[in-house]
Amino acid sequence: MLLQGTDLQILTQPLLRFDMKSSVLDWLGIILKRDLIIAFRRSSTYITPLVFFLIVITFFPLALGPQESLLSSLAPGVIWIAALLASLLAVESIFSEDFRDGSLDDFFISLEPSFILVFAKVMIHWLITGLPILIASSLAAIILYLPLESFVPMILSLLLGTSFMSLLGALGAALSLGKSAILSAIIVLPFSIPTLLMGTSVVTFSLNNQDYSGFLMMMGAMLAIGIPLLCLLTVEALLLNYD
Amino acid sequence: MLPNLKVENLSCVRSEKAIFKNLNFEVLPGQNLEIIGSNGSGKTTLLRMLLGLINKEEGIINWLDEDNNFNEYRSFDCFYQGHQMGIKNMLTVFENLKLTHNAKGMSEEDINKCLERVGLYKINEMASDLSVGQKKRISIARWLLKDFKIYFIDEPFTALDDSASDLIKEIINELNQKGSSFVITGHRSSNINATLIEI
Amino acid sequence: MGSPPLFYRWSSKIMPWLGILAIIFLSIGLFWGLLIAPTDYKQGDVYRILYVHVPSAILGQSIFMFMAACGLINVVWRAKISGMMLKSAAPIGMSFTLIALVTGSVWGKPTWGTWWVWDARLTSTLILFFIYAALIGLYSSIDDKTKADRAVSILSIVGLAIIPVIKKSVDWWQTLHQPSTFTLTSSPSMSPDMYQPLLLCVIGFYLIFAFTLTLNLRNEVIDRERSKNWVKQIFVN
Amino acid sequence: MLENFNNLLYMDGNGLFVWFCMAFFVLVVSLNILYAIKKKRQLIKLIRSL
Repeated sequence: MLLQGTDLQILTQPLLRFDMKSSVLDWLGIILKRDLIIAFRRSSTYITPLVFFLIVITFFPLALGPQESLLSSLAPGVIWIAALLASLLAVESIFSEDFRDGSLDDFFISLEPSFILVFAKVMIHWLITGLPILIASSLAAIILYLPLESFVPMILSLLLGTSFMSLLGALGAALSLGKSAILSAIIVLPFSIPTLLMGTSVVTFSLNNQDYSGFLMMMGAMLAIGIPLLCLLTVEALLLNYD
Repeated sequence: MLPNLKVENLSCVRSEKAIFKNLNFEVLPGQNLEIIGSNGSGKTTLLRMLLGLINKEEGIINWLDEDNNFNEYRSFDCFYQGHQMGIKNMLTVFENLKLTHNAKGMSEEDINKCLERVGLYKINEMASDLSVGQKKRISIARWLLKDFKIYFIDEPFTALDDSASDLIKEIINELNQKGSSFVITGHRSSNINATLIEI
Repeated sequence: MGSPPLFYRWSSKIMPWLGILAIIFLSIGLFWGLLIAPTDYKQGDVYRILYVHVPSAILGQSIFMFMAACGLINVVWRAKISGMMLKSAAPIGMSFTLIALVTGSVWGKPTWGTWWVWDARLTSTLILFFIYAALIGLYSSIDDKTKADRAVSILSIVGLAIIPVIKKSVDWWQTLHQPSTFTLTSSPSMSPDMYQPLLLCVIGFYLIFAFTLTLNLRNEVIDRERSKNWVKQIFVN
Repeated sequence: MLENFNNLLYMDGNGLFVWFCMAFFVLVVSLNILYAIKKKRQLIKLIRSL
């Protein structure tokens, strides 16, 4: 058979076990609970991306002058660039702590499909960085005089955008585990350009009240394709660090 | 009695240096296996290769599956504990055991029983301010959470005081009675009844 | 072709032919394009930059597709040779993308008076350049060669999946911001005697790529197999 | 056909740009090839000294 000689993680695990038994979802729940408890005990994990986001937002009025017309025309781009960079900031912490204290090995040793467990780590990263940024973005929109009726499209586009960034960031973190954090940024940024373009056009379209649903659907499609593809590749990238 | 794991002429070459050459061994239920070697002699690589974390170039690794024939893919869960014991410093002792997938569906006092067995009962502080010995005891308590056919433990006896190593030997014998076997690595034999393999 | 010594002997046979063919095609194509082809009625002679810009842009993308294909083979079947191909094709792809960028911006100066033009094709070539930089950056940051190959292959697969999305979103982005669509190389009514030299140039570019790739690949093979005795036999006696 | 030589160079005012692109292309390609040849020489020296 064509894939005879391969030993890809997804292919080597006996597929007959791939019936979504409760054990995988329970494990997913346990990982989410454990990491959320750890995250809330060390509150800096979800504060730093938030503060970084707000600082970058306040830089623009300081640098470009506080005129309302200028700021409200720049607002979509500024909010999106700040959200993108802030969610990239915390990418380093997705796998490094688990890899250091050895609990990452269980993902690959168990018979459960490990890319679902990697997806759990991505969800944790989104909950810790993506969600606070989403909440802070309404504050940022107020600061940058973004008209009120384009708040909802901004929140929707950021919801899809930050989750795609967490996925992409997880792959970047897996590839540059143990190396400098800037490497994972350099790897991930070129691939996040479509998300940035579509996210900003959602908000600009809603500014001059055109129909922006096309871009949202496109971002949703990218997320739908991204989750299986990127999680599988992240598993292979993580397995690289064990040699 | 069929072995759970059968390895035939497994060898591993890293940067032109043969780390180990055609190893052959079997792990029978209830029997232990000890892999002795100096530092950097590939003990951890061997364990990870058995468990599929590392891609094996040559050699055959066969696992016994439900209907008693040998299959390349492992069909039962195993326990692996590397050098870092997988202890989360920001969790308390109890949480370190409760929030693991092995402890699924276990009640409070089951977990406390495991902790008591390892001498950590009623210690409920954060794992970060425990001594290394106590952290080792938490990782030993994890062995008792669920019964596995094979436990792969990487150097359990290093940096351990006598009381803890006796405890480990006790637990190993206890679990051997129940039919599970241990594959342990170390620098020198720790005289538990196990077949020895030199690397 | 899989085993390195076989590849090395086979490639040393075809290298000279590849080089000669590349030079022939390139010189004919460029000579024809630059000197013989008629001057364009709108842009005058400056359109001749097209004979360097368009082939290098085409090459930049097709080399990336080639690298992604090698990456896929390397990830799925762990073929060493495809990892080496990936590594040796990366710098060539990056330099062709660089040529496309420089010639594109130089072309913009006389025709639109600005050095850089945010045209859809030029922008996606710029993004492609950054992706090449990411691949080469990742490769150089990992010491073990086979692991670096595998990491770069994984990234090239992501690149393969994202490139069409980038091209589509950049096109939308351009129509969104500059409705007056003046695409740089809209290959105006290319009369046949303008088009034929372009075809020759593209073939010449592919041959130059094949030549340089084999050159790099042979270095890579020797580098990875330097302790094997077939390498010693060739070079030491 | 460009009749005389200076017209070839001049190309109604834009000759510089066209020839610069040509030169840049030749430069980059030859840099690649020269780098590969230099690397090969280094490797051979290394193998011989091994």
